[in-house]
Amino acid sequence: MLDDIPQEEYLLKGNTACAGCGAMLALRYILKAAGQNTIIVNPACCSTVCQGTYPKTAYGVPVLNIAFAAAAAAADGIASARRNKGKNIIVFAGDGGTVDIGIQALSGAIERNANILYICYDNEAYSNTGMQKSGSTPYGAITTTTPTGRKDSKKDIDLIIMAHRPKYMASASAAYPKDLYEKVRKALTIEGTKFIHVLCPCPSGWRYSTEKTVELGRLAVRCGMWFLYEYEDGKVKLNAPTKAALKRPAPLADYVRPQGRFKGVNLERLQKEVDEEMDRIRALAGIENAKEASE
Amino acid sequence: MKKMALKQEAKLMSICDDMPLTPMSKPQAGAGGKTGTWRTFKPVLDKESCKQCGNCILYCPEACIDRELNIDYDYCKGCGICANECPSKSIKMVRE
Amino acid sequence: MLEIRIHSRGGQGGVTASKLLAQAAFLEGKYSTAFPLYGAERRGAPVTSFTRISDHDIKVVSQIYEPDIVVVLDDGIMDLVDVTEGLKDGGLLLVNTDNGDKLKGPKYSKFRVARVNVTDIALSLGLVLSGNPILNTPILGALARLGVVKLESAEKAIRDMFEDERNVQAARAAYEKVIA
Amino acid sequence: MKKMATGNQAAALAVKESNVEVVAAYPITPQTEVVETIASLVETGKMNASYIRVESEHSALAACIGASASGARAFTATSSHGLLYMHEMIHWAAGARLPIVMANINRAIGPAWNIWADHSDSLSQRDTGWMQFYAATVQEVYDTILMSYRLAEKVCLPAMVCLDGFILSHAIQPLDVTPSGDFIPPISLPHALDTKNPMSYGNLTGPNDYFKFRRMIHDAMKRADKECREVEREFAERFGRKYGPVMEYRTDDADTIIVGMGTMAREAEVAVDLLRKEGLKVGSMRVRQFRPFPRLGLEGKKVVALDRDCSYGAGGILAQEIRFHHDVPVYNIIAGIGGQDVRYEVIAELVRKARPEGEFWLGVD
Repeated sequence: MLDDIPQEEYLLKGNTACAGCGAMLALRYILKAAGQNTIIVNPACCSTVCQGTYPKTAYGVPVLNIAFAAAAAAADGIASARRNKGKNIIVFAGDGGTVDIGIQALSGAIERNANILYICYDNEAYSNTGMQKSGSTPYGAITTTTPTGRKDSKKDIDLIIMAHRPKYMASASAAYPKDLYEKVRKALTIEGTKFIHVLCPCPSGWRYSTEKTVELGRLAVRCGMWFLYEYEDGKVKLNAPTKAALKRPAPLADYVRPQGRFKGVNLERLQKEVDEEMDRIRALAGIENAKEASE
Repeated sequence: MKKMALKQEAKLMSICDDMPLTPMSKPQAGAGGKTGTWRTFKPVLDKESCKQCGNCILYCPEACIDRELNIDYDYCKGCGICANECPSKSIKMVRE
Repeated sequence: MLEIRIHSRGGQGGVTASKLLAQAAFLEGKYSTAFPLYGAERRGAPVTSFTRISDHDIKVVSQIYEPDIVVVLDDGIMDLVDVTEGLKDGGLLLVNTDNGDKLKGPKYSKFRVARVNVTDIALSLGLVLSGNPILNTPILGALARLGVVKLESAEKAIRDMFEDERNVQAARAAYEKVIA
Repeated sequence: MKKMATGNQAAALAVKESNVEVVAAYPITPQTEVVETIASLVETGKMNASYIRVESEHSALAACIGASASGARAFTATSSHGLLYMHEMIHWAAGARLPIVMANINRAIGPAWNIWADHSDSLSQRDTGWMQFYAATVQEVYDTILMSYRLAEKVCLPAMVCLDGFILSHAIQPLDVTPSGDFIPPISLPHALDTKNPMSYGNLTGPNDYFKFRRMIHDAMKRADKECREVEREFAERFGRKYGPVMEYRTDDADTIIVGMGTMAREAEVAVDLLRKEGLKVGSMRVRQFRPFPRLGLEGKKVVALDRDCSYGAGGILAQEIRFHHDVPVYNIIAGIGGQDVRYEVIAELVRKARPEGEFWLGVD
């Protein structure tokens, strides 16, 4: 089953990420898809630390580390230089650097159709600084700055990105590495701005046992907390796991229960949010609302 | 104390000469040290019952399992994803 | 050093007039500089701009308080601002107006007064930009007639900046029509 | 070729002449004409560069950092609040040792809104590891940008070329648009991003190594002081225009020296002439190179320092630098802030009345 994915590893063993890190699992396949002819732009995030300390790095491709809010613009600067034509310029940024502090630079870069692939690895909090709430933290989740659980709802960065009409956009998950690999491969054949939003479960931040990273990533998709889809030519195309989940979602409790961050969450309200989100993605994909269809 | 400071300074001058202009780090395995030492439990594969599905190779965030299903214990952090994703339960997490 | 101060309203081209004048002097081999006194004003508000012309390098960058020449592109400004403030005795006052009476009286007697209606010249040639008649190119013709620069360098300066030949015609017309 | 040009146009033309590969900039008064001119040069095919219309100054410098880190020659221009908004990236560019050149059109900082000349913006960036030059003529803007690329790429430090808002940015003066020929060699960074030799730039670095990298910036800045003389010497040989870290005027037998920066310091030369006529032995020094700060040779002189800025609670920044580097008393005149018009007659009068030491705010004291 691994034959179509190259054996080369550009994420080297012995990086300093936490055990069971979803972001490193995602990065492993992103780098496999991108290959050697790649420059990574890395704003402040977990991935800053995961590289290891000077004079060593665990990343096997060139990395430009840059200030928190600056990744998209710095990547555009690289992509705009004549000498870098034909190279894959990839931003690897966390949700804080994308949804919050980096959103302005990202918005500008997409508007200019900068020839970059922007990947947001989303672990739904500022995990690098010890789990503070970000714009991507879901309702009910406990973080160090929402110690009794988040009271309001997360920001839908995908809709914001979509409003910019990028050349290509996709939602992916560390728990679906082959799907992620294919999406990165596809994105890198397209000229202009590409955006891939990858859910990366975080055992330290979400407070679950490390072996469950992939399992929870899958459950997020199955219960409708996360969708897998692509946006191209103005159209949303749902991928098979999400299509199935929209028909028959798994119980939300299966996803929520193993995670310490959801301790004491109002499951009903969270379910309501998930239902609303499912209706919204159905509408975007042009699928009839399940409830209306059955009535 | 002063002597030590002077020594440090001398060291600084000599080291600066072989340093790059700005922190430039070379890729190498083990950039974060032997991360295998982080483990409490280690994965042990039973090759008899293994169905060779490749899930453990696919899902290992550390790329610590090769195509011949050898586990690199120098760098395996013992997260247990491989055991959790093994459909035939051929990987057991064993206390170090 | 010859110091010229130009009063205009935003949009009338006073700033460009001061630059054209500096350009014409530069073409005659002189040292020159021009700069505007910018406020945060928009179109219609009074604007002041300056030109310095010298046979030597000009180090002074501060505003002109005692000009040798004052140019007024809009005679309405004379009701709001004392345009002759600091103008040297015997200095030249050139006003874009038809109304000779406006320049009579003891206030102006110690100056060399001249007038020309460059608004009419611009309108008759159809030199209008965004609804405003263009005054900067014809006024340069008037200044040439009054000996500040040569007509040929004024024409060259205009051609360096504008493609429309009517600008040169306007300068020539003002050169003919100035009343000193 | 000689023509009339504004300070802003001179900056843009120098960028074209320096074969810059990437320009990223955001408009701000009074810098706008720089980026408008460059945009026009690029779009009419007169300049072969990528022009990135960024959404903020932070991104402007970030884009320049990306381009420069990959080995390309980069330029940006800004002013006032734009420069302050870049602040984080200003440090980053220097720490990454990237030879980016920036034109800063000196302008005051709010509140209140004020669009006129003031040195507070760039002087608030003095400790970032950027070389700083202050020009006083349109020609000097052009020449300093050419020299800055040459110098910046030699010592791997970024350079800021500062010019007074409106007074210089919007004034037209004669400009000799000298073709630079091979004065600026093709850029070749020893530390450019390279997919064939992958490296991680600026990753986590422990205190011991971090310390050394900082020291190396300091050493490079000191080396820049020497290299700059060499660049100026070659520039003078090729193009006939001589510059130094300090432009001295009638200082030989002077007992009193007026020290300043930018256009006000050049106007002070006219004040020197005026005072000389009165028999006073006055000279002036215009500091062109503020970082690295040069030695001025002021020992034994009476010093009148003109500051178009103030470090609140400490006084004029130029005056402080002079006091730090020289064992001389300084009479500090704070003038020109927020675009205050400072005439040479006024400067002369202030020098006549100057005490050996102290501070005086023009228009206030």
